[in-house]
Amino acid sequence: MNAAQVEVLLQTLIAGVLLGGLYALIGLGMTLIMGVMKIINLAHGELMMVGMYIAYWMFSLFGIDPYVSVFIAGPLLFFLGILIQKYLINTVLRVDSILPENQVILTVGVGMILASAATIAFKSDYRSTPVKYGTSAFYLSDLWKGSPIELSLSIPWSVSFLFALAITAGLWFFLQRTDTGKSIRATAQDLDAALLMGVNVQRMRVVTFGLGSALVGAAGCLFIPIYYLYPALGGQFTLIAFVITILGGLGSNVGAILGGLILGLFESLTATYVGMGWAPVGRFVIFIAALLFLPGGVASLLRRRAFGK
Amino acid sequence: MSESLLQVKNAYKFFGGLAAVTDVSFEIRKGEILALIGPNGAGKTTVFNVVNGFYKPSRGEVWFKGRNISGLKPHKICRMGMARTFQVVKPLQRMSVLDNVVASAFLRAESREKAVEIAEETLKFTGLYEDRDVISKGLPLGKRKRLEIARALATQPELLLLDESFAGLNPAELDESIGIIRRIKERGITIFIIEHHMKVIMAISDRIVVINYGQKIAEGSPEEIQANPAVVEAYLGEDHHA
Amino acid sequence: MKRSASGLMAASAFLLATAFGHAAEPFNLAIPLPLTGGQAKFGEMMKRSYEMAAEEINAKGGVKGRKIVLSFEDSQAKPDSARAIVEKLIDVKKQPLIVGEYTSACAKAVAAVANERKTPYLIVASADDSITQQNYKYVFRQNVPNAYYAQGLVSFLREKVQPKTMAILYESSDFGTSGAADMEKWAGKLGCKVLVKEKYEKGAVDFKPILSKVKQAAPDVLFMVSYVMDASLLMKQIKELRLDAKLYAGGAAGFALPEFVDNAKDAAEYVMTATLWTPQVKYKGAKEYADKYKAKYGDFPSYHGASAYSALHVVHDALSRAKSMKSEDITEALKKTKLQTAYGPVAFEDKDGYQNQCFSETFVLQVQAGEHETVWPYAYANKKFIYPFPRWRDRK
Amino acid sequence: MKKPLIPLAVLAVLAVLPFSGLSTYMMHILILVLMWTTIGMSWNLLGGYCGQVSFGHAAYFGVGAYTAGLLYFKLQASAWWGIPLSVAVVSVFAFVLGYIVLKLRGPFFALATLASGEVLRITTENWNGFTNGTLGILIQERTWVAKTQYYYIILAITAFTFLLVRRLVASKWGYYFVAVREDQDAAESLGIDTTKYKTIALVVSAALTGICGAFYTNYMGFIDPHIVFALHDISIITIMIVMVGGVATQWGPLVGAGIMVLLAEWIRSIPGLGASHQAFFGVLLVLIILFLPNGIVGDFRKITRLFGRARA
Repeated sequence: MNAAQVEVLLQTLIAGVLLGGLYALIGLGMTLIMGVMKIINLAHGELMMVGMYIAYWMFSLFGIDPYVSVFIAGPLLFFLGILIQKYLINTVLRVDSILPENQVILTVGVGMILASAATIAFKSDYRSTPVKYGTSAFYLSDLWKGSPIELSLSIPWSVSFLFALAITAGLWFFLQRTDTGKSIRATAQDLDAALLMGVNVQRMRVVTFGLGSALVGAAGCLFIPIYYLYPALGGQFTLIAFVITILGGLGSNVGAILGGLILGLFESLTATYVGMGWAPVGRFVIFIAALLFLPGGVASLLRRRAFGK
Repeated sequence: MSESLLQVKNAYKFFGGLAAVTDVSFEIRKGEILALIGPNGAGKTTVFNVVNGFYKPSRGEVWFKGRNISGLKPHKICRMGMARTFQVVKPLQRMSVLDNVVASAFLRAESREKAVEIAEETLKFTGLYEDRDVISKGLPLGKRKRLEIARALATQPELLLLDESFAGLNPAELDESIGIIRRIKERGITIFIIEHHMKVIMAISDRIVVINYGQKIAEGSPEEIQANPAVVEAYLGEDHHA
Repeated sequence: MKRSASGLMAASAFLLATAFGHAAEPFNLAIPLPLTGGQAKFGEMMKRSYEMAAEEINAKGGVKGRKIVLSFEDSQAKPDSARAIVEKLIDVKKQPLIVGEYTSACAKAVAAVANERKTPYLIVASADDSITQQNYKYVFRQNVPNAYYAQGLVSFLREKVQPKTMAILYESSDFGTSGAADMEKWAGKLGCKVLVKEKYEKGAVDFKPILSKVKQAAPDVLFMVSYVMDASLLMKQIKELRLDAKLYAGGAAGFALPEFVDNAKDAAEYVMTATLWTPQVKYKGAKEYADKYKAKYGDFPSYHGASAYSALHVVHDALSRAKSMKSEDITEALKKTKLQTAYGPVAFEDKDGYQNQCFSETFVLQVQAGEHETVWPYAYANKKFIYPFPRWRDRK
Repeated sequence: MKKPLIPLAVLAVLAVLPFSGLSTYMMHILILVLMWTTIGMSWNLLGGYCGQVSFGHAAYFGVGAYTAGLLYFKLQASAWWGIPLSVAVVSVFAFVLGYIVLKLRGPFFALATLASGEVLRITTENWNGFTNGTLGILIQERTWVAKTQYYYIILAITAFTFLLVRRLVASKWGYYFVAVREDQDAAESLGIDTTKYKTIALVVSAALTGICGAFYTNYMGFIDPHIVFALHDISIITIMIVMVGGVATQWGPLVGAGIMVLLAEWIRSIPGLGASHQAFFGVLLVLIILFLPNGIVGDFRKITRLFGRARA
């Protein structure tokens, strides 16, 4: 391996890790919702789009940095999620129907409404927040003049990555240490037991959906400095979120982080060494492989090891 | 002593690293009613699942009609002549009572007509014929439990596994169900039953196997079991914890 | 003074037309377009342009005294919806000609129906080469086919850059695939070696892995066929990686839209792109159209809009010359079109295996100081091209 | 086999429709309705009766469509041969895929099927040498200009599917499918080989969907990976058709397809609605699911009751 090849490999790994961190945050909301409620939310990407629009308008109208908007979009999406869960999804879950999946179609409908509401309100223009630091990066050659290779580390990507880690840590703390968090975990693990323990399951579901929405809204804010925005953008991120959820293990936020990182690295390595056109194939192949061979996701591996001790 | 229909030989079942069933052995003889009892969480249903093929034993073997069936799928075992009911009743909710039983009668029927015939006969036998057109979701618990038995019977088994078919029944229903079990036995069908209801157990079973913490602690006739100190201890222990 | 005079004339023409009463029954023209979904951006731009053209035509008295009344049908970029719309227009609305659509997939569906039903169909901005290679008698295309998009760019490469090596990145769509294939052929003719040729799924988040591979290959030219936001992401990440090539070139589409510069900002500087039309091009009416559009909607339109705008003028011209409002006569009139439009001279030829295809000049734009400037061919250039340009680390 | 009169009557009405002077536009819409009805009915067999909710029927539709397309493109044969051939190709394909995904249950099965559709789309896009990649396949000349022939072909396919599903559902297989849907463990312990019957349901369902794909190629004359392997426009629309019409009902898919195609087309062409027709349609969808969770046919009693009350 010569220096140039090392450079390509290292740069690919850096890209994979950063991408993985962002993917993880998208997956985090999904894994929470799927873990607690066992429902498939196909409006996930659309919720992210709403979060991105909030960040976009905050930036364009008031010059508020998208990273600050995390604290604006998060709460707003929380309330949107609560409304959706309380007045739509719960209503459908309550009725007895042959297939429980009509709930999924409901979320498709919600997604359609959100996307076309955005089209009506904001036109289908492509938008982005041209922040000053948009393309700034640290360069290895700036730090070490004689470096034989050149590596770059994007500043907004790194900041988004750190934010993603911080949000995950916050969520972990919330789920482990607070009463509401514990109730949510109980609901996720065993619905009947949670009911017996006197957990208000209905309320936990509403809170969970709100929380999941807030997380993906926050992910939207972290994405917009490095990506872009238009009304129909949701779909592809919903799919990515699924992959991460399954890869990481339903309901596990550590799993979501690992799942995101694995996916990010996998996609980057495929792009460099196989071909970028094949990266999405790889994405779904590991998805199906995880479903089949690792039903509990990466999280189950962790748990097994913990058990072994 | 009549010949043996089913043998469980040193069966183990592990989940993760935990043993749910440890070194359990017993046999069921043709024509008898064998009861499996034990405190909550003792591993009774796991034993059932090992016997009927939902779980492959981690170690040990299960023999049915002279053949090693460990690792066979439940539907194959059922075809060999073993049927079961579930503790949590699982009727085909949105089907009528008759259709429920027809679905399982198809196992031994070539045509639909034959299946319906078997099903109707079974419904009469279990006293559900009047309710044949009711959607099973709407049945009261007692009848749903009986529907479970009817479905299992319609597969024309030699060995019938009943998982708590008496739980939650009122006294009248209880008597009716005991009657049905006796009549099943009269038909020459061997019965393996999990039950909590001591009165029922003592009334109907020929022999009893007791397990606790996944291990067999006693085996014998109802009288022997009642007198066994280990059994009393196990049940008392449960009371203490409850 | 002049403006008000022409306005007066237009108004009187309109009055005349209405005064002679019965002729004023409007000419209804419904246009299929993607107005929702991922392609809606282009549908919208074209819709606005059609509307602007209709306004002008009506102000001058419409078609044979009849006002053109436009309506738009959303095909959602779905071929079966596009077909449904066109079946309706032909069969129910008895519309004698079809204009519109954007994606090649939809244009193919519409073209097949139109030709079967002997109804002329004017394609405005669908690039796939094969559409006008089917011996369709009734299908006309105003934009050049994909194979010609980069003609102007190739002549620039030949005369000014003479690259030895090239890398090609393209999106996985029919447009991207055939654009990349055509450029590969051109590169062979230029004696230029293609070191990397890779496609990507539209909407990708991270191009850095593939870009670092390109960086390692160090090609003279990096040619990219992308939609607008992929284009700006690509350039942003190229800047971030300090991937230095002698030339960054886009194959029309995304790179030619003003949004590309708006979003990529300084990373877009010096990037060149092929295009079918530019706001500065010295065609009569081009600047007026571009300025009017910008005044109304805030940004310059790309060639998609200009083509749509001019297409309606072509339709107007053909309808005015047609012996009747019957499809056959309109087809005949379209076939004889010789019109100077804001999009350039329009005439439909049978040439090089294409039928009813309009061949026009293509251009090269370069982003200079945050604006798209026409730099090639010389005859149309409004700014001199900047080449070579500074490496990333030497830029501010 | 009760009341075979109704299906015959419906068939008769559908058969004479082309003689009622319908515009080719309406014929096109009707052809789409019938095609979607067929896809819906075949999905219903797997999803509605057998309870395996597939989010990837685009995979089978696309493989069918490409079977026909590649026959024409690679072998210069008539794409119509794709209809019989797609049955074989799609069956084999579904059998293999089923082996992989049918081990999964509930949402996991749903997600695996969803992914399988996407994998096929991207593979088709990338496999240029075989599939012509993103350029798709264009059939130069469609067999007929008029709609009538296409209409009767798809009507025959629909009638065949209707009959087949009806027969299957009333047979032992039908009982077994429903048993699997209601409880796989119970079904297994009653002697039902659940894997086998799930595979049967999947293969039959996939093959019927594949026929529709082959028909689509012939009828539309152009396919590309984005169109025939579309997640939203094929897989999800299929589910919506059945859910809106009525899961596990005979007539649900027809009613659902009628609504999803006709009503969507009607809403889309309301003048002045512009781009908001999608929002409008989304709201409608949400309302149907909220108030008629078992679909229009499934909750028909509820509808009549509502209207009855209004009258009283």
